[in-house]
Amino acid sequence: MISIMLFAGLQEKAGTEELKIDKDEMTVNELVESIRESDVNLDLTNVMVAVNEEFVSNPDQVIKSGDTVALLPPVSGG
Amino acid sequence: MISIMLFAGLQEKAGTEELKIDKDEMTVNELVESIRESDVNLDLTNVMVAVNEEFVSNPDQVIKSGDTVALLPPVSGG
Amino acid sequence: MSEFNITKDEIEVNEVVKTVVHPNAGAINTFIGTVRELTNKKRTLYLEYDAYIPMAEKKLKQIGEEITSKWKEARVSIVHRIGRLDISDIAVVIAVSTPHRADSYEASRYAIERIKEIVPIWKKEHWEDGEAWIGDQLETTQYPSGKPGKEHLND
Amino acid sequence: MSEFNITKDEIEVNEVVKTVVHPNAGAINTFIGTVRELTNKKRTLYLEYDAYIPMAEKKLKQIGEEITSKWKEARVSIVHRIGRLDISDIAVVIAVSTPHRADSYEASRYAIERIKEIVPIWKKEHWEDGEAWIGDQLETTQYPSGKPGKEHLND
Repeated sequence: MISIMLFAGLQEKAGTEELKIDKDEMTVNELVESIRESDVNLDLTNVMVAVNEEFVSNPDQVIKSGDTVALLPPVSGG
Repeated sequence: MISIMLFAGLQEKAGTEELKIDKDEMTVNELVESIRESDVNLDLTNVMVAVNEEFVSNPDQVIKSGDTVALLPPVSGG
Repeated sequence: MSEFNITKDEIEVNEVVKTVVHPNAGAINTFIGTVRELTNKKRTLYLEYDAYIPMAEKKLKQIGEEITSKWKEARVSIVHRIGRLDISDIAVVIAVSTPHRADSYEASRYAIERIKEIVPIWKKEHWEDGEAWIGDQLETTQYPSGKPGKEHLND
Repeated sequence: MSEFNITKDEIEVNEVVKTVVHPNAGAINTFIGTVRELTNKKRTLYLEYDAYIPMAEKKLKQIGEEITSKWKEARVSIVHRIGRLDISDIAVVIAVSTPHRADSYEASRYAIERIKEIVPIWKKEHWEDGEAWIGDQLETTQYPSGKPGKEHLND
């Protein structure tokens, strides 16, 4: 099971703080495609994926069950 | 009588906060010359004259008895 | 000692400044971000900040490390508040001390620019006629003008 | 409300910041000048500041006016302490608020540069082996090296 944290607009849109995908391993790209095809209907344009609190730029990076995964909309702090 | 306020190093060197010149009117240039020739022995290199709390750049500006006059060494605040 | 925190409480400027005071510092530059009422003539009622707290604190710390690698003698603290903030409330305080003043300005400016690039914190504007997560391209809310306008630029 | 003061008391950073808080300010840049212990490897024990107080306050106010003529929406306060100051004591606090951050940095930097040019305040360094009014070309004191060195540059 891979859990994906949601924040800000994504959290509001999805109506939940966390999505779960019933897999033990998948790439970042597969994760994004899986969410796009699911019924949560989130627009992931400009959304970054963070794995274990680091931005991931390589879509082929492998995520394993137990990793900390988050979807990050464009930031607007400061 | 024209009173001239001294600050910082000038005050320490002269051993007084104020010089007095027994005139009713003189130019800035005459003031500086008068101090140079007096026995207070102040080096006025880079010293600015302020009249009524403004720097004076014109050596011919006239100072009158009652004006607030000060000798200002190069500033070093901040 | 430096600190890099996300907090739900009011930020005390003095407390942040104290963490960077040092005998060899002659300059402390502090940047304070406050909630502005008007942006392009549009009136903000209040803001809400959300953050991915552990990652945000990690990224603030990273910015501190970037600064001390560029400005060797700098000391840096950054505290960002989240939750609901009213007009003039303090959202962020950056304090940078350096031996000489020019570096304190440059390093402080560097910090705020980096915060706006890499720290997972999000701002939601609440106006009289709507609300929106800024930086949000999702249009989860109705924008009065139909789509995000200039007020969504970070500045 | 803006303030432009010379004081013999400790400066409270928060109090100066408060004077420039405003609903249309999104950024407050604060510059704090502190007493640095080491300058070119020479150890300062303490400083003494002297000022021509009424003219110094007038010149601080003038700097505030210069800033608001360049940056229309800026609010500025400047407080400078005089008397004896120990290491890490605060000598000067500049606070500038503006709607957007870039202006707050620029206006704050402008203020400190102008202070060093036109405000009649003088600093006397006390070292283990001597003392000198900085900016003083008079050599009223013995400099260890025989004449003023680089430590007499304002920075």
